[in-house]
Amino acid sequence: MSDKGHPAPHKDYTGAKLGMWLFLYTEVLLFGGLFVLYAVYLHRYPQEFTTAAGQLNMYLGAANTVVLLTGSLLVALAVSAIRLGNSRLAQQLLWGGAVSGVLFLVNKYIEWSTEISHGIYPGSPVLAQRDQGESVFFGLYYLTLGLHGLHVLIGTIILATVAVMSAKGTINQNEFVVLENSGLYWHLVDLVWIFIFPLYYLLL
Amino acid sequence: MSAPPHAIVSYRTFIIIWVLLLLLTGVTVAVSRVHLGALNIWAALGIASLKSALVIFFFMHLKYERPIFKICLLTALVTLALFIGLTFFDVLYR
Amino acid sequence: MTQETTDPGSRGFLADGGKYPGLLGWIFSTDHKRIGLLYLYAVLSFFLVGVALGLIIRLELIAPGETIMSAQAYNALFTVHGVIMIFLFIIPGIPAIFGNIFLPIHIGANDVSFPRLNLFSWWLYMIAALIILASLFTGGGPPDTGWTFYVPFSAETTTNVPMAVFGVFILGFSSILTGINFVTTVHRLRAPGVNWGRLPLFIWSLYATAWVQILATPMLAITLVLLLAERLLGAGLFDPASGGDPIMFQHLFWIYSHPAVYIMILPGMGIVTEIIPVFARKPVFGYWAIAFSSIGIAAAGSLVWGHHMFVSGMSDMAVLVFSLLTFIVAIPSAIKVFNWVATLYKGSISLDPPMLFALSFIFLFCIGGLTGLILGSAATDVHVHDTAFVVGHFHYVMFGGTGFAFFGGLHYWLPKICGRMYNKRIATIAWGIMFAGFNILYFSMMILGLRGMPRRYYDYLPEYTDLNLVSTVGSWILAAGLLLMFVNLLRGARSGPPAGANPWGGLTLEWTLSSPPQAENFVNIPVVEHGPYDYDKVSPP
Amino acid sequence: MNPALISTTETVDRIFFYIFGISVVLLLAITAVMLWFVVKYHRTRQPRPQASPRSNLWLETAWTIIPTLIVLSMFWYGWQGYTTLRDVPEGALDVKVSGRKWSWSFTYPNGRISSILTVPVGQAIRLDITSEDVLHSFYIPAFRIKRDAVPGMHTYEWFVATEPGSYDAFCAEYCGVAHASMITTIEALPDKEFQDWYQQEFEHGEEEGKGRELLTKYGCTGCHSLDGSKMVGPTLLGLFGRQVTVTTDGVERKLIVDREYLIRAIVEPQSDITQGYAPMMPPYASLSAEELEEIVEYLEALR
Ligand code: HEA
Ligand code: HEA
Ligand code: HEC
Ligand code: CUA
Ligand SMILES: [Cu+2]
Repeated sequence: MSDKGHPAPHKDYTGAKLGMWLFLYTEVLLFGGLFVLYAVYLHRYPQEFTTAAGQLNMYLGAANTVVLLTGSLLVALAVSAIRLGNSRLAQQLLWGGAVSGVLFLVNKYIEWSTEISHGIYPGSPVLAQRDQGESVFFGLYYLTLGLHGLHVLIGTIILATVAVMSAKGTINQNEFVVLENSGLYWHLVDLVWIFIFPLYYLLL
Repeated sequence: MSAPPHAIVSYRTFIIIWVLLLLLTGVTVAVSRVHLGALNIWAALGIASLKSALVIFFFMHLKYERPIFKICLLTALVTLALFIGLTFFDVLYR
Repeated sequence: MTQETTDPGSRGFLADGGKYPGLLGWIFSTDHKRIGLLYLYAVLSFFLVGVALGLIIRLELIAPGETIMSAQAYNALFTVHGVIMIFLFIIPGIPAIFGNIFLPIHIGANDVSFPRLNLFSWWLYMIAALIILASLFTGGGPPDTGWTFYVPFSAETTTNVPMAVFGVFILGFSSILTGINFVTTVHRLRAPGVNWGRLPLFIWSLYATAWVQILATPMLAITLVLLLAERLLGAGLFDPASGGDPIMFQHLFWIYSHPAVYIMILPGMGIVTEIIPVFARKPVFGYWAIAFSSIGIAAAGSLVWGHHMFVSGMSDMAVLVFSLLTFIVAIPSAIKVFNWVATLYKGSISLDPPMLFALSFIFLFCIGGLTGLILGSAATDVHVHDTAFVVGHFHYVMFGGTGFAFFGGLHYWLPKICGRMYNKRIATIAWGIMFAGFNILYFSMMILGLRGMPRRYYDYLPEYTDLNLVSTVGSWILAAGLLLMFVNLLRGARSGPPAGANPWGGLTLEWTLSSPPQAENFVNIPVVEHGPYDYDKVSPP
Repeated sequence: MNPALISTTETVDRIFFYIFGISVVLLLAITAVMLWFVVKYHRTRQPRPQASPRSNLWLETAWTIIPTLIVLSMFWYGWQGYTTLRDVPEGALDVKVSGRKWSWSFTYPNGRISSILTVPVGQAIRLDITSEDVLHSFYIPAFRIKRDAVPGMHTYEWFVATEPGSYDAFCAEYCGVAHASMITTIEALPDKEFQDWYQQEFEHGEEEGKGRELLTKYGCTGCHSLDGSKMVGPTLLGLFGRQVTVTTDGVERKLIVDREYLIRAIVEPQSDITQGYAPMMPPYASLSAEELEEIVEYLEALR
């Protein structure tokens, strides 16, 4: 032990992962709150919700689903790659994952700017004219997707950081729990989207 | 004191899962275009749950983790389900 | 098994700042004991602020009419009092202070699983606390919504609600990180021999609490985000004019905030469960019943939030369900009470100050809990909801319960933390004064509530004058006792006689260490061979 | 008068007695046992503990099951009482209650509007409650009833006054500065007197005109006094022709109150904020032209 007595932080691989999973549960419940509201308001305004959902661009939503699923795949592959000792491949896969995040955000940007240009945003005068249920739908839509977008942004940054760490060798065949945990975070972002997509884009 | 990490998952498994996920995405879109009334939303949720199960068990390696991880996940999901469920005692009967 | 590697007069971890010198060695220390002490200082400071505000509230209520302040000032006062007491004192209180210091020691570990995360959560706590304090002096003035932040009022009042809400939001993360740390630590870092059946019951209660922190706190976070969206973006999700439902805000708020009351009480119950066997010299009665009732309270307690909303306009079906569930939660609490009392049976009881606090905890918590039953019953709650009766109820459980447990913990563990003993006689006197003052203060409020005096009233009808006066006098008595207690503890910590490694004759692992413990708790991770309460098998070190 | 009517007070009080009764017994029993143990097994008398079992399945099962039965009985009894509070008896008089910052107004079936709730003794009253702005809660301690007033929603409660007299009614849900003064009175009159009051209606209103009534209806008197005393808002007495200092778009200016100013102050109060007061008056843009005219006329005459 060091002279000043504090023990070096122990390397507890399972512990680190358990901690990450616990953190993911908090994320699940964070979005959970929004899904509670969604469920309640969908029950109250079924008609208005479908009308409103019909105005979203399903193709962009579907494209983003594919982008995120692919990103998830790349990151999952990266974990296996680093453990097989193929750090170069792992780095490439991680950058690929980060690119998928960027693509997603670009897509989102296009989507939102069209919607906002149509005057659809929380508290907008256009929405005030519409049925109450639609305004609630779009309120939830912007909050949920905004929060999710924020997570994508953070996830992208994390993936890039982890890619750099792998390049430097801080993350390697024996020390990969940081990569694995970052991957877990990225998959969570994907998971949330798996629910958002049908609930917001595919209501009929 | 590092515990032995779980087995390495093969690239092939991941790619198969990914293909399944894409297929299921196609299925949700297709199903949502068929009018089933209230069933639509449940179908969408069912497929989404299936997809997330694939992501959780394979991409996130839950399949290979110790039971405690699975118990914890179950706890979190049941909690969320109860939160929504109990809220509906108000919403449904108001 | 004693590990007194340092000589008795040594200041242990108190003198060992690790990498950094002086103050930096504290605020950048990842030593769980130092972080616990950082929390102690911070939490106690805010507690004193909150307590002072409580005293001013009572002063305003001493007589009807505007006594010492305007209505607006009063509204800000009880809001800030509530926010500080709930979010800055009682929720972080026991877990972040005693949990941080003793959880690793109790399970024979040298630190928590994520020491740096632990430090980070203290920093978050401080930043959030500063934001909350800043909200008092900036923007449109101190928030005036009550700690419950109900919409639509909180969405339209011009006071500085957003900043306070943002502060509370950050506090939520601090609390979540502590929870994650504790669950992981309990699962991963138990020393050899510390199986689940040898876990001190304090740790069981912290473990249950940590789960509630992890699973319920995000709900608070999202609720506050929604409130900010309501105010800053005009999202309209709770605004009836644009299709929202204000009652949904109450659901989301209480989904967190009711479980939060068990975040407050469970660690307090844990401390009491530690103290009683030590001073009765007896194994705790019904170990598993107490352990599982902690889990039971945490689980069932997450499902009763609707009892705050019986008159809110929620459906009658929901009233039925939530009332039933509320009564179910009372059962594990009752089990604990009976087990504590049974532990005393045939013991050898000494009434040292920690024990006095623990025993009075039982009495006060019973009053608080039993009045909770009045509140949980739908018909009676309609009458006393949002009256001084509720104020009485929650001060009994929070101050009489958690507060007294916290003070008991201070008296129990301060000799371990500082290595010095306070004056026990003065501590006993202070306890007596506080106990008397407390009951005068809050029992009067309960009667006022039964007679119909609503809460959050700065002015009241003349018929409520007498008991309000009594109550205010009670607050002065309580204040005197509290002052005496703190002065005594402070003097003891500074200049009391050395306490020795095991002043109370306890069997849990902290008593095997020197007082104060050294920076690295255990030179060799101990191998534990007996349970934490095996007074019938081994004698204390 | 319907003798079969069980009052809400009686119903709820019985449940109070039941729960309190059991609670007091339990509290005393627990405390007594605890004290007895402390005395009997105090270390001076009992230097070392005696052997005793660490758990006892029978005992522990008993003190799990018995409390369960007790609380279930409390729950059931409480729920029964609650259903009484929710089931409005036949033939109740329906009064609409509207809460706004910070006053109550009551609208009777015949259109009469009042700021005091006058009711006949012995007849059930059903209150149909809503709010114009934030949450309030209509609470009558004497009848043990309370229900939140929620904007955009109608809630209800009922009660019956068995004795003539006046009872207090409070606002129990925090609603801002004057929450504590959102108090009104229930006047319970014998049936005949009530009928007199109920019919006399418009005679009384004649000399003051409709303006006075509108001030009650729209809750102006919740914030403004008519007698010169200061409340949350400035008094309306002698307002017309007074010189006031107001802030308009951040600029302070002085002016003499005239018709035009009055109308603006009511319809868009945010535009000029009177010195010394907070900008909390809600805009009354939905007033009809006649109503506005009535109010302004009334204010002009109020000196
Ligand atoms: C430490 C915090 C704490 C704790 C532990 C509790 C514990 C309980 N509380 Fe309390 N409560 C609060 C803090 C707490 N509460 C706060 C802060 C508020 C107000 C919030 C606000 O509006 O600002 C509140 C409000 C509140 C309400 C809403 C009142 C209203 O606004 O209308 C209700 C209603 O059911 C309630 C019920 C209960 C119950 C049934 C318990 C139970 O857990 C109690 C269980 C304990 C016992 C039952 C006693 C011990 C057992 C025995 C003596 C054995 C014998 C017992 C039996 C046979 C049953 N509480
Ligand atoms: C843990 C929680 C906690 C604690 C400990 C307290 C402590 C006190 N509270 Fe608290 N209170 C709340 C939590 C708490 N409160 C909450 C959540 C609310 C609801 C807010 C809302 O409605 O939104 C509330 C509301 C509330 C009200 C109701 C306001 C209203 O509805 O109108 C009142 C009224 O009397 C009150 C009074 C007091 C008093 C007199 C104390 C006292 O205990 C204080 C007594 C002690 C002292 C005064 C000690 C003074 C000593 C010193 C200053 C010592 C100096 C020391 C050294 C130098 C070392 N509180
Ligand atoms: C929520 C409380 C509230 C209610 C209800 C309310 N007012 Fe006001 N009113 C105020 C306050 C506060 C002010 C002073 C600040 C301002 O000018 O906005 C004010 C100002 C005024 C003024 C200007 C007085 C001056 O000195 O310049 C008039 C006129 C007025 N109110 C009339 C009314 C009328 C008529 C109604 C009912 C239709 C009404 N108010 C309802 C709070 C209220
Ligand atoms: Cu209206 Cu309080
Ligand atoms: Cu509660």
